[in-house]
Amino acid sequence: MHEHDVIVVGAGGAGLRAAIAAQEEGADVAIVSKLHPVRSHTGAAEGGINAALREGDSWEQHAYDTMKGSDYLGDAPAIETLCQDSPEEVIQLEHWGLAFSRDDDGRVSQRPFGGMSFPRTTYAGAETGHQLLHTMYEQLVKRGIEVYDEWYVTRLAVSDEEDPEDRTCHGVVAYDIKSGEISAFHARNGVILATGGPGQVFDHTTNAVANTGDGPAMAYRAGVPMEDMEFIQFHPTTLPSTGVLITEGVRGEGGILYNEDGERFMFEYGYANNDGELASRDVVSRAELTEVNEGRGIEDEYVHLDMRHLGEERIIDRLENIVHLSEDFEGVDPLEEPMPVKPGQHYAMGGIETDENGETCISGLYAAGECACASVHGSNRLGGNALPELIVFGKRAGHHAAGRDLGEAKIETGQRGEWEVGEVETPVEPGAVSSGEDVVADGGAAAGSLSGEEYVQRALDAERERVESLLEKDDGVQHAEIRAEVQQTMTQHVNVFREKDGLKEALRDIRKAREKYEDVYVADKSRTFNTDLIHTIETRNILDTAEAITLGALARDEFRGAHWRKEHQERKDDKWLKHTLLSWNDGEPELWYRPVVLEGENKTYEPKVRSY
Amino acid sequence: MAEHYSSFERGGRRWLWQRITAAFLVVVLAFHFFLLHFVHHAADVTFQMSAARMQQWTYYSLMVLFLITATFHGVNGVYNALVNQGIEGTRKTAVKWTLIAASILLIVQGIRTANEWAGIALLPF
Amino acid sequence: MSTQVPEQVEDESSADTETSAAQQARMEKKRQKAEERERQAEEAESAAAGEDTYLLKVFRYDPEVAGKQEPRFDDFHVPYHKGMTVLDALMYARDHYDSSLTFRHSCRQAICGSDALFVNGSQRLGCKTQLSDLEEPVRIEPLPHQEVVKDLVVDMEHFYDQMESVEPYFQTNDLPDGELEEQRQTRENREKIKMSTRCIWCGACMSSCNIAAGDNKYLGPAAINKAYRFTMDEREGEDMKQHRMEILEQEHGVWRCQTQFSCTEVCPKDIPLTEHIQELKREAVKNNLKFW
Amino acid sequence: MSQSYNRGLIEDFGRWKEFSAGMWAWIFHKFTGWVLVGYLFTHIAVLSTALTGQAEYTNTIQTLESLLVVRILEVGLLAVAVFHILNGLRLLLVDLGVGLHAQDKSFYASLALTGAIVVASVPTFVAGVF
Ligand SMILES: Cc1cc2nc3c(=O)[nH]c(=O)nc-3n(C[C@H](O)[C@H](O)[C@H](O)COP(=O)(O)OP(=O)(O)OC[C@H]3O[C@@H](n4cnc5c(N)ncnc54)[C@H](O)[C@@H]3O)c2cc1C
Ligand code: HEM
Ligand code: SF4
Ligand code: F3S
Ligand code: FES
Repeated sequence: MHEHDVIVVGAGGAGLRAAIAAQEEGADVAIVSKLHPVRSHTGAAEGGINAALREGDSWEQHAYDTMKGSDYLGDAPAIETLCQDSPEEVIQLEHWGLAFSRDDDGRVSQRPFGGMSFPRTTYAGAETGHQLLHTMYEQLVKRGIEVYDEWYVTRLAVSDEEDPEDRTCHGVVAYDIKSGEISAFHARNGVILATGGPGQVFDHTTNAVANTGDGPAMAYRAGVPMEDMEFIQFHPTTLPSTGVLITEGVRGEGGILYNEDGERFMFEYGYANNDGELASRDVVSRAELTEVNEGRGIEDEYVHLDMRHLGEERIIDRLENIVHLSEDFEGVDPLEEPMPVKPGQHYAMGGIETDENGETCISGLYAAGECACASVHGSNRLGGNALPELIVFGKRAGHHAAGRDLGEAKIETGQRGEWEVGEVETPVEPGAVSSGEDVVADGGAAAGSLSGEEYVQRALDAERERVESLLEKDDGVQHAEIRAEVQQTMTQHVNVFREKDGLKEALRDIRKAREKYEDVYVADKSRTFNTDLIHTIETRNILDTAEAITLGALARDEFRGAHWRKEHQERKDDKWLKHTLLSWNDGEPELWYRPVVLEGENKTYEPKVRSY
Repeated sequence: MAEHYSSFERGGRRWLWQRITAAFLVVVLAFHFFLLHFVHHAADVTFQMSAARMQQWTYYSLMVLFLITATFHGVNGVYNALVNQGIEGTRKTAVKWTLIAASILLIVQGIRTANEWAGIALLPF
Repeated sequence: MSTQVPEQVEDESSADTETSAAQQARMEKKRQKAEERERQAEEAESAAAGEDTYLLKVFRYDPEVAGKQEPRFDDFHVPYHKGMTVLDALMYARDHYDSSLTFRHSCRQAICGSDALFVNGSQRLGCKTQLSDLEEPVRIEPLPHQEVVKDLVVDMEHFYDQMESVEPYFQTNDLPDGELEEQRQTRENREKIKMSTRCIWCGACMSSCNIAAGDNKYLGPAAINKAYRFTMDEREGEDMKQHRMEILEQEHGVWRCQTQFSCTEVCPKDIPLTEHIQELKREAVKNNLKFW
Repeated sequence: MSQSYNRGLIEDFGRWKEFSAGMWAWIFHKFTGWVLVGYLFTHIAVLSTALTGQAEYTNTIQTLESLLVVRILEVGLLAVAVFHILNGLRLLLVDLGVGLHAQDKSFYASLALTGAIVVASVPTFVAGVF
């Protein structure tokens, strides 16, 4: 059994920052990650990182913009923490050597970004995330922090009290991908989940193949609620075959969207008054899908983004990397032909419920980064706000887990404080198909009475059994089939457009997929680098995450931020200024709500119409 | 972690000398080839002609320098190539000293020959 | 824009009903076309070597599986679609024909650096290589010069060790005093190190370099480039630069490079590796001249 | 535990068809360099016959020069030397950071030029041996 004070699961921006912080605080920390740190998807972020650094800007303004962008579903304490801490964190990154783009006076450059009232997006060319990830990994090397890379965390070792709020997390169980060995990691102080986004729930996403929602699913099954899962951001211009993102910059420079008939549909069909291609992400995404659904898409799949009229010179000057992206990933030379684009899943606003210190309702269990939901993004994330979230909350979680006192959190977690029971009518039973397997505890008299190591050992035994049984089976269904079915139904019904019947259909499909999963088997029996096994376990996490997203989407009968409902075309502040939460409840998902915290440090945010 | 293979010997000096000798050799080798294959045909070479050239001190010193640089350049090149191939430890030391010995022999032998032509009896062997 | 624009939504739904007749005819046509396409796809799949499939020859090895202990090549016929990359093809083969086919991949957009492979004789990222640019059959092997763990997965430990041996982290003694004050860096200097910061640790360059293959101690192009990134960063200061040069000047540092250029040719991020290495050699010579 | 498979070097050199320009240049330069060192040693050995006596020297040289093989070998030597010189110049430029982007072209140019020079000088070299 490996033993450390703090175990960080995941080595993206959030995980790395958390580990550094925990070490700063004197803890013996280790990172366990299924990918080598520099392979994490944080590297894909291009745009930049928001922080109020300059004269004329202030954290208050940043907080105001973020709250407005969230469509008043973000929690003020979390948003204010983000905006107060990000300047210091961005400067810290600079001091660690991050190669930010520079102004003439040698200071870091900042540029304007959608939804921001001040140009406060600090960036490093079109590769901010890459630079951030590598800079932080360099600091890890410098500090000699231990990394178990290519170790896949499969289960949390959590005690088994009746109420999740009474439970404690003692460690994790992980599978060494290279050797096939299953080991336990005992965490004396705490476990921090930083597993990133769940993009693979959809079949078309800008997220990496490794982004399978492992963290939220594991925490969910251990008793932590998933929060606001229905809020998924879609990006309107991604390449159809890979999901590679084509920046808004193309439309900003004057790129035009055409349908199959060569119509400039943004205007012809009046999708966005006079904004045309420059309308916001969600509006353009919906317009594109409407075109496709009404038969005006190309190959029934995508539309064209044309920039040829800008002229080669201007394109090469301003958008050169787009030319390469399109050629390399889609085989289309945008100087010769229009680029095919369609909306793709991009970011999950929801996730593991945490407070502004990164702690969940289970003591000793933390989450930070895209997998977490301290609720800074509410129903819609503004560009450039995810990267600061990683470092601000990663750091706080790291400090807190290592024992620093960050003061009482203002945000409640778990079923404590103010909350209400929710209800949603589902066509099929959601949750576990067979009871038993997914239950955290045996319950009974022994509840909560084992030592930390014993809980970890128990989780280890359970995991060994699960893996053995997966490998023993000789036939049945393969994960690829189940995964594809879930991804397709999600993309069809829980995408940009959501309507009641479709969402129900998705729940039915997910249920069917869950039943199939009972029969899943792993064809590859090798212990060495068995990705077949890993993907099979991931698929289970995809199922739980997909279901949570769909349940939230079905429950929320309003149109807020990224969540569009056909039958409900307005934001309903009187009813819905609250977070959707789902508790696994040992296999029987329970829906409940908690009011949004709009009281900030010095002021209360009043919901306004979100218009730019 | 941050540990790197250290070495007492830095390659930079030999690297630079390899380039300097190369630059020198370009000129001299071209001259040498030209002189002995095009101006005079190798087939017509006789002791007297060689001797006549060697008796000019400029030619003599150029040739000695040519010999030394070429030997350094060639032998150092061979050594580098072997190190690149990954020889290490005792084998590397052995190769190094063998090469050095061979070079000295070659240079001594070369100078003796040149002296013979030039009629110099400087060296006592 | 606003998220709540009722009029516009009405537009959308009215468009829905108004054009329904034409719409339906159109959708019908689409459906037919789609069916046609589907049929074609199926045909393509069954006709193993049909025109629209690509033949992949993939290296297979598994130390534990009886039939794979002796390395072999497996053939996969993968239906082609426009824009398909080598990685897409591998994923297709894995998901449809053999789930034990093993390779690393994650981002699908040339940023995670996990899928450097040896494709038709050169080191490339699977996700950044269009099938249509390759000759058939497409031969896919694990990176040369590295030990194979399984199928296309190689052991990257040595590469990581080399990368981490050059003190790959920013070090400086004089940070600005003010808490919220950044260090200054000129645009020119940032421009100078820009390309070197783009490395994604894919290992393609190391694998392509003959010298690195023969001399396990050679730092290799990627690690040297990493060191270049810091050596040339003016924010670190002169003392640090000296220190970095010492690391680079060791026998197995920059001097081992024989300017073969393979590294530069294969680098998927277009980093001018040879140029950086050569610049460091000259820098080292300049440095040493002082002591002569 | 997992083990791994080491493919060794043989497989690498079996891939010669896939070598790039820079690699060929390196191989040729290495080869020509070694030939030149080899020649340097033999050359001095031959010349040292002068130490035994004038006649021996003249005699050795002229006998050698009357053999066709030696003449052909000399052409070979010229080719080797010329290529080594030209590519050596290319390498010197590369070391100075000049024209890195045309490194493959300059390699092909060295090859072509070597060929041309060698062909042009064949008459001079074989003159008189027939
Ligand atoms: C194309 C793209 C562009 C973006 N651009 C921007 C931008 O410009 N500005 C901005 O602010 N945001 C941007 N974002 C969003 C932002 O990049 C992400 O939200 C953020 O990087 C997520 O970081 P993370 O640390 O939470 O997770 P990741 O970087 O995804 O890291 C997850 C880590 O968890 C590990 N892991 C996962 N599951 C397990 C498991 N079961 N066991 C062990 N380890 C596990 C993985 O190995 C990985 O190391 C962008 C996102 C995308 C996809
Ligand atoms: C005439 C002009 C010459 C030039 C311009 C020249 C240039 C060079 C250069 C630049 C190198 C270094 C290659 C590297 O380190 O990457 C080299 C290597 C070498 N040279 Fe020369 N050289 C010349 C003549 C000679 C001669 C006359 C000899 C024979 C004695 C010779 C033998 C070698 C050898 C053996 C190597 C090492 C090859 C290897 O890497 O294995 N060179 N030459
Ligand atoms: S330098 Fe280029 S080829 Fe080498 S590891 Fe970095 S990105 Fe890959
Ligand atoms: S291939 Fe190797 S020899 Fe030098 S130029 Fe690149 S490191
Ligand atoms: S999959 Fe990430 S680099 Fe290719």
